[in-house]
Amino acid sequence: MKNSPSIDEQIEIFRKMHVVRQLEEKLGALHKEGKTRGPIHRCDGQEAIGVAATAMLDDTDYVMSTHRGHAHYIGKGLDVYPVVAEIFGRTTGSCAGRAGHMLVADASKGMIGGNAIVGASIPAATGAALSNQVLGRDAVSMCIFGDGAAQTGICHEAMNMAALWKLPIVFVLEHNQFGLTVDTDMQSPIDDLSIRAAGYGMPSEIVDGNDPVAVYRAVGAMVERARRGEGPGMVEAKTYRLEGFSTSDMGGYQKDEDIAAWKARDPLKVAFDQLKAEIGEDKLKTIEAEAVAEVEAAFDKALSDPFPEFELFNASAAYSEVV
Amino acid sequence: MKNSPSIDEQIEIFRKMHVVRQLEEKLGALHKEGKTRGPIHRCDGQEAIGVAATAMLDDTDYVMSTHRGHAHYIGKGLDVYPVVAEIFGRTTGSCAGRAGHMLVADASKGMIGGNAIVGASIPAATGAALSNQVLGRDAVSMCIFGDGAAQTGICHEAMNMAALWKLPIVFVLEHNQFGLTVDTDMQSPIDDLSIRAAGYGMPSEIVDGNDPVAVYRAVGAMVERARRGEGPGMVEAKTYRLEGFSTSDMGGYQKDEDIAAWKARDPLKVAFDQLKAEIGEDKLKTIEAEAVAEVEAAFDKALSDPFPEFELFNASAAYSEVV
Amino acid sequence: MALMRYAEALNAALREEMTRDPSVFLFGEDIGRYGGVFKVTRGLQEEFGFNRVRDTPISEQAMTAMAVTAAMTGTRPVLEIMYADFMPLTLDALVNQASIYEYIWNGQVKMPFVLRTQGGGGAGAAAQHSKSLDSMVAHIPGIKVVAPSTPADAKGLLKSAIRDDQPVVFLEHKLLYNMRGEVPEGDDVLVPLGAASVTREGTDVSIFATSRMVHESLKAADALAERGISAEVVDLRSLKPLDLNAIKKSIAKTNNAVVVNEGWNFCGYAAEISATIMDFCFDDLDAPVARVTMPDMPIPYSEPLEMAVLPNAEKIVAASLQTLA
Amino acid sequence: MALMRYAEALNAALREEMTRDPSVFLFGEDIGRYGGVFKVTRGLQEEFGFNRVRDTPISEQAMTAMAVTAAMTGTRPVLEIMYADFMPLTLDALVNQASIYEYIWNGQVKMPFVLRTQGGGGAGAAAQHSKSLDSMVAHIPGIKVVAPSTPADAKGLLKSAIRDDQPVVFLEHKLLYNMRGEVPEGDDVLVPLGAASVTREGTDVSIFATSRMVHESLKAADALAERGISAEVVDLRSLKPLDLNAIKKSIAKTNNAVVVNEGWNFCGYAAEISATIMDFCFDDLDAPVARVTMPDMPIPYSEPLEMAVLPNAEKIVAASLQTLA
Ligand SMILES: Cc1ncc(C[n+]2csc(CCOP(=O)(O)OP(=O)(O)O)c2C)c(N)n1
Ligand SMILES: Cc1ncc(C[n+]2csc(CCOP(=O)(O)OP(=O)(O)O)c2C)c(N)n1
Ligand SMILES: [Mg+2]
Ligand SMILES: [Mg+2]
Repeated sequence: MKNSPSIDEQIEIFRKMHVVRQLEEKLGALHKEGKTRGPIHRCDGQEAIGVAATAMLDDTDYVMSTHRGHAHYIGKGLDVYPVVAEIFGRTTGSCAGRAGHMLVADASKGMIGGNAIVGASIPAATGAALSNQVLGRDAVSMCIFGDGAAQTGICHEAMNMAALWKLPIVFVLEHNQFGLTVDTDMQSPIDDLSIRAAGYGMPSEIVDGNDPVAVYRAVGAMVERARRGEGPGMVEAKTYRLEGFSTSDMGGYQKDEDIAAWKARDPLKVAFDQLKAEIGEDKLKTIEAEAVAEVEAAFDKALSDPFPEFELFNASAAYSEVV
Repeated sequence: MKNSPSIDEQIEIFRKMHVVRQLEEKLGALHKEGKTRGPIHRCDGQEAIGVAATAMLDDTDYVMSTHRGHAHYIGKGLDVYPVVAEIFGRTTGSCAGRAGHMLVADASKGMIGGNAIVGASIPAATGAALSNQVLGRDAVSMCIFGDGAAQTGICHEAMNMAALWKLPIVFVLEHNQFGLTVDTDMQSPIDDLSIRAAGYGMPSEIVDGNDPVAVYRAVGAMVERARRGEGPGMVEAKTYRLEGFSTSDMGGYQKDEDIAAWKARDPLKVAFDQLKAEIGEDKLKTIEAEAVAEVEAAFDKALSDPFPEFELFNASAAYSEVV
Repeated sequence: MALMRYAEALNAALREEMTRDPSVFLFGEDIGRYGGVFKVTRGLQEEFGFNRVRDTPISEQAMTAMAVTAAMTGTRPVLEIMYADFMPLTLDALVNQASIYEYIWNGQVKMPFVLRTQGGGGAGAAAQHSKSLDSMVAHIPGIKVVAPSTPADAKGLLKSAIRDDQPVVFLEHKLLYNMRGEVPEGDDVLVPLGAASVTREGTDVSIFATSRMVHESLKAADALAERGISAEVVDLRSLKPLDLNAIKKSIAKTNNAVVVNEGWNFCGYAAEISATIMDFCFDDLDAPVARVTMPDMPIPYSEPLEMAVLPNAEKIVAASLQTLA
Repeated sequence: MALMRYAEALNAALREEMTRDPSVFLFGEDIGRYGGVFKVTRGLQEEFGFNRVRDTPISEQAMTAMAVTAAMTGTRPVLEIMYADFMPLTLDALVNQASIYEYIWNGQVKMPFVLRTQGGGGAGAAAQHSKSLDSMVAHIPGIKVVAPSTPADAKGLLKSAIRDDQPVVFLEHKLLYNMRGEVPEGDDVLVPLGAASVTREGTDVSIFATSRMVHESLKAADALAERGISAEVVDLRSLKPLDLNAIKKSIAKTNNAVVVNEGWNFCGYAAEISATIMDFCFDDLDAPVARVTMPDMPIPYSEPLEMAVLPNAEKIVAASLQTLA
C-alpha cells in the first residue's frame, strides 16, 4: 500500500516507541523520589503518533513540538541520552541544561523545538515552511500539537496562511481527549477538530493514533503532497493520555474505565501485534529489552554528568558597550 | 414570512440607509476640502447590512462595530448629529470628541463601540453575550465584522467559546471583497468564510448584503434563536465597498467593471424598489429628502460647535496621591 | 485572625466576594473541577456552579477581551491567566481596549474586572513559565497593578480589586502559594489599593520590594542588621497606582534606596521606581538608587543557572552595602 | 548624497538589501500591490515578485511567530506591522519565542529578522492608532530596538538591522515619512546599531530624545539658545542596546539632563533612561533628570486634546528651565 512503512521502518518505530515509554516511566519513578525538577509532561499511550508521524522525515525537514514532546524528539532522531541530560539540567544536555524538557531542540536533526506556549508550535512550524518555500528548498515542515492548542487564535491564523500560500507543511493533531485537566468537550463544541480544515480548503484525515502504521500512512500521504508543492494537510490522530497532565497533576478526573479501555489498545501492544507474525515475538522482545537498556544507560550517565556553570548572556545586553 | 421586516420597519431601514449614505458623501466632500481629521472609513454600498442587521434589536441588546461603523451606529439608533460632532472632535459629540469616528459609543443605545483593532469586535461582542448569560438577561449581542477580521486569531477563539457556551450572540460578517486594499483571495483560500461556522457546530447563512430585507430575515432568525438560548449563529452578507478603504486610500486597485456592477445593485436602489409598489415613489423621495436634510442640519450644527478643553484624566493616575 | 496559606486566602476572598455580589464570576483554564493548577479556585465551581465558575478553552487573547466587555456590561469578571508569561496574549485587550474606554467614551462605562495571574522563577519551570512582566502591565494607563506578598494582603487586596471599578491586574507568585500567615477575619476587611506597607522599619537604607522579593529583602535586612545596618523594608504592594508618599517618607529618613523586583532590569519596574525617586526625592539621596533585578537574558532551566539569575537576599545585601559605601 | 524622503530612504534600504541577499524577504499587510499604507514598500513586489514580497491576511500574531522560525531556518524576514499599537499582538512571539532561543538552545540558532512598525501621535488617528509602546519591546532581552529620526539614519539603520543576527524592532514615525533629508549614497553605507548621535552640541543641558522628539528637541534647543542656554541634543537612535558612553559623555559636560520620549511616562522608555543616568552618572548630576513624555492616559482624538497630551518643544523648554533653575 502506498505510503506504508517498510518492515524496517516499522521495527524502528517499534524500537523508538519503547525508548519513549521507558523514558516516561523512568521519569515518573524519579519524580516520585523527588529527583526531577519542574513539571514534566509524559506521553505514555501517545507514542505511536510522535514516533510514526516523524518516521518518514529527513533531517532537513523541520518538526515543531509542544510541552509534551518526548516522542517527537525521539521520533525525529535525537538520542535519548542528551534528552535525558537536558531534562536533568546537565551540561551534556541537548541545550546544555538551559532549555529543560519542554524546550529541547537539536537543529542538526531538524527538531527546532519543544514549545510550552500552547498553540505556538503552529505558526512556528508554518514559519519554517515559509522559509522553505521562499528559498525553494524541497523540505517540509511538521507541526505536532494538541486538541487544546487547536482552540488558540494562532492556530487559525497559521493554518489560514499555510493554506493560502500552499506552504509545505503537515499539521498533526494529537487528540488525547484532554486539555490540561479539562475534557475535550469543555474546550470545543465539536468532536472531530479536523473538520475545521475545510475552512481552509485543506485536506484532512482522522486516524487511530494508537496504530503506528495507520499514523504513518495518513501522515506520509500528507507529507508527500506537501513536498510536491500541493500545500498543507492535516491529520487528526485520536489517542488518550494514560498518565496525568504533568508530574504535578493531582489527578482524580480520568475515568478508570477509560484508562482501562485505552490501555487495552496500548500502542506498544498494537505495534507488537502488527510485527509479530513477520519477525517473531522473540526478536521484538529483544528489541524492547535493548531499548530499555539504552534508556537505563542514558539515565545512569546523565545523572552523573556535571551541572553547567553560569555565564551572563552578552547577546542580550542592554548597553552597547560592556558595563 | 417569518422574520420579515414590517413595512414600517422597512421604511425606517430605508430612511436610515439614506442618512448613512448622505453622511458618507458629506464626509467625502469635506475630506476633499481638507476639513476632516484622521482617516475616515466610508461604508457607501454597505448600508443595507449595518442598518437592516440591527433593525430588530432593542436598546438593551449590544452591538460591537469596527473602524467602518457609521451604518451600525445609525442602525442601532444613534442620532446623526452627535455622530457627526464626534467625527469633528466637538464637545457635543457622542463621546465629547475624545473617541473619533472609529470608536463611537452610546451605551444608552447598546452601541458599545466602534473598534479599530481589526478582529477585536468579535471577542468584545462575545464578552457582552457572556455577561448577558451570566446575569440571565434575555438580551442578545451582535458582532459586525469584516472579511479581513475573519482571519484574525481572536475570531476563532471567540466563536469557539460562543458556540461552546451557547452564548446569545449573532456574528454578522460584512464581506465587502477587500481587506484594507487586498482582494479577498489574498486573505484566505476560501470564498465563503461562513463555512467555518461548521467548525464550531454553529448554523450559518449567506445572504445578499445589498438587499436589506434579505439581511433582516437571515439575521432576524439568528437573533431569535440566540434569544431563545439556542446559541450563536452567523450570517455572511456579500457586498462591495464602493469607495476607497479610507479617506487616505490612494486607490487604483478597484476594478471599474466591479464598481459599475455593484453600483447597479446599490442597496439604496434595492430598498427603493422593494418599497415603491407598497408606498409610492413620491413618499420614498420625501423620506430621502428628509434624511438628507437631517444630515445637512447635523453637519451645520456640529461644525459650529466648540472643541473640548483638555483635562488630565485622573483615573489613569500613576500615583495614588495627587502629585 | 486565622492561619491560612496564601492560596487559601485568595480562595476565601473569591468565595466571600462571590457570595456578596452575584455579578462577580470567574473564568479561566482548569479553574473549575480541578480548582486551578495552583488550587486557588478549589471548590468554587461546586459551590457556585458552572455559570459563575467557568473552565475555558486555551484562548487567553479572547478571554481577556471578553472580560473587558463583560465588565462594561454589568458583571465583575475575575479572569485567571495561568502564568504571567502568557500576559503578552492579553495585552491587546488591556492596552487597546480596557485602558481606553472609560476616558474616550467620556465616562459612559466603568471597567470592573480583575485579571489574576502568577509569575516568578525558582520552580524549574524554564524560560516560558517563570517570568515577571510587571512593567509591561504597569505601563498601561488606567490599569491598576497589585502584587501581594502575604496571605493577609492576598485576601485584602483581592477583595479590594474585585470591588474596584477599574481593571486590576493581580500578580501572584508561584512560590508564595504555600506560605502561611495570619489573616484577619471578617467579610469587610479590605486592604486598600494604592497603599504600600512598611514591613520592617529602619533608618539607614530603604529597600523597596515587590512580591516574593519582599521576603528576600527581609532576609537581607536581617543580614544587614548583623553588620549594624538598619534597613527599612517597604512592600510596594500596589505597583500602580504607586504610594509615592510612602516612598518619599522612607527616603527622607534613610537617604538611601535599593529597589528589588523580579522582572528584567532594562525598562523594568525597578527602573520606574528609580526614576520616580529621581523625580521626587533627588535632594534627599546620598547615593544613587540601586536596582536588584533579573539580568537582561532568558531564564535558564538548570537549577544552578536559574538560581544565579534570580535576585535574592545576598544580592540585596551587596547592593545595600554598595549604596552605603 | 541624495535628497530623499524618510519613506524613500527606507524603500532604498529594502531594495538594496534584497538585491544583495536573496534570503531577505518581506511580508506584511498591503505591502505588495499597494506598496504599504505609508508607501515604504512601493514597487518592491513588482521588482522581486510575490515570493519575496508578500501581502498577508490580518494575522499579526502568527506573522510574527512565523518570522521567528523563518529567521532561524535560513531566511532574513522583514515583517511590517502597520501600527505600533498592534505590537501587543506580536509580543508573545517576541517575549516567549524570539528572545529566548539563541540562549536556551545554547547557540544552535541565530534570529535575524526585522520587525518594522510605526507609531506616534499627531495625525488624528485616535486611541488605537497613535501609541508609542517603546518600553514594552525594549524590555525584552536580546531584542534590539532602533528608532531613526532622519532619512539618512532610516536607511543606514535599516540596512544594519537587516544584516544583524538578532531580532531588531525598527520603530518608524508616521509624521516623519514625508521628511526630506540628505542621504549618503553607496550600498554599504551603514549606520551601526548601538550608537547614539549628537545632533546638536551644547554645554548647559543634555536633551536625550528619540524618534520625532529629536526634532521637537532641536526646536527647544533653538528656543533655549535665545535665552542664552546651550542645549545639547542627543538622538539615542538605538533604544537598545543603548549607547551608554554617549550618555555619560554628554552629562559629564552639561551636568543636567532631560529625557524626551513619546511613550507614556510610567514604566516608559524615559524611565529607563532616567534610571540608567541614576546608575551611571549620579555624581555628575546637578539636578534630577526631567522626563518629558505622554501623560498616563489614553490618546484622545480631538485636535486640541491630542495636541495637549503630546510632548513638544514648549514642554521640553519648560523642563529644561526647571532643571536648570
Ligand atoms: C498559551 C498557554 N496557555 C496555557 C498554558 C498552560 N497549559 C499547558 S499545557 C495545557 C493543555 C494543553 O492541551 P493540549 O494542547 O491538548 O496538549 P496536551 O497537554 O493534551 O498534550 C495548558 C492549558 C500554556 N502553556 N500556554
Ligand atoms: C489588528 C489590526 N491589524 C491591522 C489593522 C489595519 N487595518 C485597518 S482596517 C484593515 C482591513 C480590514 O478589513 P475588513 O475586516 O474586511 O474590514 P473592511 O475595511 O473591509 O470593512 C486593516 C488591515 C488594524 N486596524 N488592526
Ligand atoms: Mg490534549
Ligand atoms: Mg472587508
